[in-house]
Amino acid sequence: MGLKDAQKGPVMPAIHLVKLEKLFDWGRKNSIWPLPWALACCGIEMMATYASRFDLDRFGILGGFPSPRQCDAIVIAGTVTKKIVPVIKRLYQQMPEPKYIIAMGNCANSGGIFYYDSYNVVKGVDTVIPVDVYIPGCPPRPEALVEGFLKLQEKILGESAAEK
Amino acid sequence: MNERAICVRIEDLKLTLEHLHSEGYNYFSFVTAVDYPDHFLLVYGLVNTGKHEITFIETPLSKDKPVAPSSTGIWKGADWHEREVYDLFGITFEGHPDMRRMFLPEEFEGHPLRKDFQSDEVEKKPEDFY
Amino acid sequence: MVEKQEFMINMGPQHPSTHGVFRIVLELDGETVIGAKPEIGYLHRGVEKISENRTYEQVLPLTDRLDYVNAMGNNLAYVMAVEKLAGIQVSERAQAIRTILAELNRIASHLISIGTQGLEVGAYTVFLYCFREREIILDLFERATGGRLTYTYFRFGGLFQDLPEGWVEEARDFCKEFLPHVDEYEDLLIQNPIYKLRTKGIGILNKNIALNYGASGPVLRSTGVSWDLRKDSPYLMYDQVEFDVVYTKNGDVWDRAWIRLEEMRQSTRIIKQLLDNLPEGEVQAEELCRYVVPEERSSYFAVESPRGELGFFLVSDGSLKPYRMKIRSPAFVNLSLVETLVKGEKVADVPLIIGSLDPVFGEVDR
Amino acid sequence: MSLALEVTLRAIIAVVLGFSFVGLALVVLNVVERKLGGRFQSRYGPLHVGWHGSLQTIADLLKILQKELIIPAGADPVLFRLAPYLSLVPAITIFLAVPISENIVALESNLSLLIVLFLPAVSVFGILTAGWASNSKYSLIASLRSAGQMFAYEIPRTLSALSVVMLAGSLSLTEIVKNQQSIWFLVVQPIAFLIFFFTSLAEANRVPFDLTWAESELVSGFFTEYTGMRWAMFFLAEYGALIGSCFLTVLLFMGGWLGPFLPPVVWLLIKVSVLVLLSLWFRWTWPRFRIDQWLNFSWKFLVPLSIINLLVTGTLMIGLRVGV
Repeated sequence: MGLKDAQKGPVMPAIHLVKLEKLFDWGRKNSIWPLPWALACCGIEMMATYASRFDLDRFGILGGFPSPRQCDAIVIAGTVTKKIVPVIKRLYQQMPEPKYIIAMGNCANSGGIFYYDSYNVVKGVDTVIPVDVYIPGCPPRPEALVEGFLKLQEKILGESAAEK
Repeated sequence: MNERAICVRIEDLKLTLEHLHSEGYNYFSFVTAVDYPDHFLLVYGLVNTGKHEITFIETPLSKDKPVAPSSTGIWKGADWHEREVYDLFGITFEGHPDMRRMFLPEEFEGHPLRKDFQSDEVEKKPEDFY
Repeated sequence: MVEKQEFMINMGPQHPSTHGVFRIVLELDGETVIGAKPEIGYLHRGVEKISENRTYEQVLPLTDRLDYVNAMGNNLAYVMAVEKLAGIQVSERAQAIRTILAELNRIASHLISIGTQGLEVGAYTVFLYCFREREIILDLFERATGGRLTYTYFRFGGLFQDLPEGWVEEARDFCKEFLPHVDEYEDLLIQNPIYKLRTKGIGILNKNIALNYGASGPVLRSTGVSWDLRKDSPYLMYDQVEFDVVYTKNGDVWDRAWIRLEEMRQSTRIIKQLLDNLPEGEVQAEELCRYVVPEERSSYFAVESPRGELGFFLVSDGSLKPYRMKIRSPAFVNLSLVETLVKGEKVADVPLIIGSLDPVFGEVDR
Repeated sequence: MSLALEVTLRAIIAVVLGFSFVGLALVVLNVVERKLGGRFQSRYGPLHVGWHGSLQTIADLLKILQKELIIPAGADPVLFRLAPYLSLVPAITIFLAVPISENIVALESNLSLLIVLFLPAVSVFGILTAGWASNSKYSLIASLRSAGQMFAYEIPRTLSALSVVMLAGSLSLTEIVKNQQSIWFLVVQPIAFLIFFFTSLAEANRVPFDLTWAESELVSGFFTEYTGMRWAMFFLAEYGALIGSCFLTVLLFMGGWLGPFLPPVVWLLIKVSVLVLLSLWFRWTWPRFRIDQWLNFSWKFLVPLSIINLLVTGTLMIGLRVGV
């Protein structure tokens, strides 16, 4: 609230505030720590993306913090079933703001290959929690996950912390 | 590996299993069920590792009273398999120490692998998909 | 007077080392586990039900997503089960290529298993080294099949297409370069004194219990039982190549890790032999047909996946679709041992024991 | 200027300097650790934030500053807030007594070794408090582990430091360093050095003794429930403890600031960096101990060994004196 209102005030301080805000946005953009949580097949590709060849650490994306309290994002990598929905909701609530969700793979986007005829698969994780970036593919290649993270960085730069 | 299949009545199931176990069928491979229009068919897969032999035991089960004797007393491995069959088919195993659902939450209604399983949340695949 | 009280702790479904979505409620006395209650089903997608509404060929992509670490092996088990059910012949070249790919995938799967074992004791580097070599295998797969993780490469009666040009040489290079890396993992992790201290004598499984539970794969072989379907019920080209069944006597976590390590060497040996005598000819025995309509019967076929006996029990009613498909999953059976194994161990050993059973939850929950 | 005022001023300056030093060291060390770790693991590590990822930690800190501070339901709010300070303050305060060169030290005392040895032990109370206040079972187990292992490393650590004190005949760090003019105590006391360095790793909760935040079983150990800056303070405290321990090891065993040509402070920093890098190397190579194995190892091996070392040192000293 404070930052947003201040922007409407006199011109000079607003510029400084915007600059400071840009700096903070830059910080958030370059330090996304996702929760390392492999649900299904996409989880293996996610692990491969952290590993040597693709190395998400290059972008400051660090997957070494297993507690949701220290994380900024969840990569929902895999099929979401009805039994896991309460857990996802709870993890989302445990994460401190600002937080982001990446839906990785067709299952997390829509149910994918298990859309028809399955009695236990949720048709997209966005029916449960808000999703920021969708990555299609079954499973997506590591390059696609990197692209997803870059898209998330763009999104973070485009919004301000006060609005989030 | 040699294969053979034996069909037994439900009354003789327990005796047959015990007999096979004493014959050297030390390895429990699986137990599952098939939902036919008029009956269930329980299928056991048992392996004799010494003789390299696998035996399938098929037992028809009436739909009115889907109850079978548990084989957890003979092979410990039957525990989870029987819970799975109970979860997906609704066949109860008598003498099982912990007859709960295996995969689905307890509040789930119905047994999904039965052919007559209906649920509003299941979206049927369109026929022109083939 | 101090009152003693047991202490329940809940591990999972979101926990760094449960290998996916697995929950185990531990009852603790201090740091010693006195009781455990595993709970699975967080990834239950109902594959067996879905497959009843798909044609035989359409089920194939679903099997990839069961054991996603070993998708090739799952394809293989399913394809061979259908071939057995419908009596389809497979050309010799296709069989050899299938064997090579299945063994390559066994290596890839064991690499993940050993890497995560390192992760569980805090050795992050081994994990990354294992993934580094796995990428080379995935490149080989990608050249041949077009997919990195899910392949759907096998078809009833053969393969989707022949291997691309130069693939055999690349695979040979891989075999040559890979063996020194196996020694590297052995030095860095398996023979590390701290790792030995952590894993020797932990999670001891005895032979009779293992058989009684129906455990298979490295879990069974670690107890001194030499049971490997590749030797004991040969399929594909396994009766024409030389390899040893690796087994040990102690049945602890270290033994299981060592068996996986040694099996990677054996798999490389198999691949080398097959690459040297790859039969010529077509990869599809007959004209590839889109629909398979087996007779009204049932059949069971099992292969030795990296986790153990992976079987498909298929019932046909003479229509386009399987009437019933049961997946005999090795990870499901091996995981049922966890309750027995963790009792009496320390809480720090629980992730190690779960990891040594090498569960993949796509396959456990199906 | 009265003595009290001078001491207070010195202390304030030292704490501020110490804090900035640890903060700066954290920024550098974290990037170095990640870059180096990347190289060990045949990958790049941070690359795109700043020049070759050099601004990575600054971005991380800016982000952590913005994170929401959550106090979980069921946690003890007062203790939960207090714990990070309890952990951080002692880890920084030790720099009060650490001499940087012969004349530069904030708090000259002839007992400075005692301060530096035992102040970090207070950090354990921070960990204990955090584990208790979080109302999480993982945190509780971690803090109990921390309490259990504290004595396991403090006793051999102190005993091995004592053998140096016997040789130097003083508890003042400045005096100890001066005594190493002719030969480093590392050469005279190799066993004591090894024990001291490894138990220092345990005190800083570094691999292979990172039992209090063993992520494979305890999620994140005692800071599982902490978010944002509170969590960062634990992080800072751990880096502070690591750097502090390395400083102390250098002063006790590696001749402190002594060295030819270069200014003393540079020598000290070089030696400390070597030890810090060594600990990073361990981190990327070794697996972790189990708590009971580590306790057994400590009580059954390290403690007797350090006692024997002490006895042998004493006997030899007496023998030499009598002989001379």
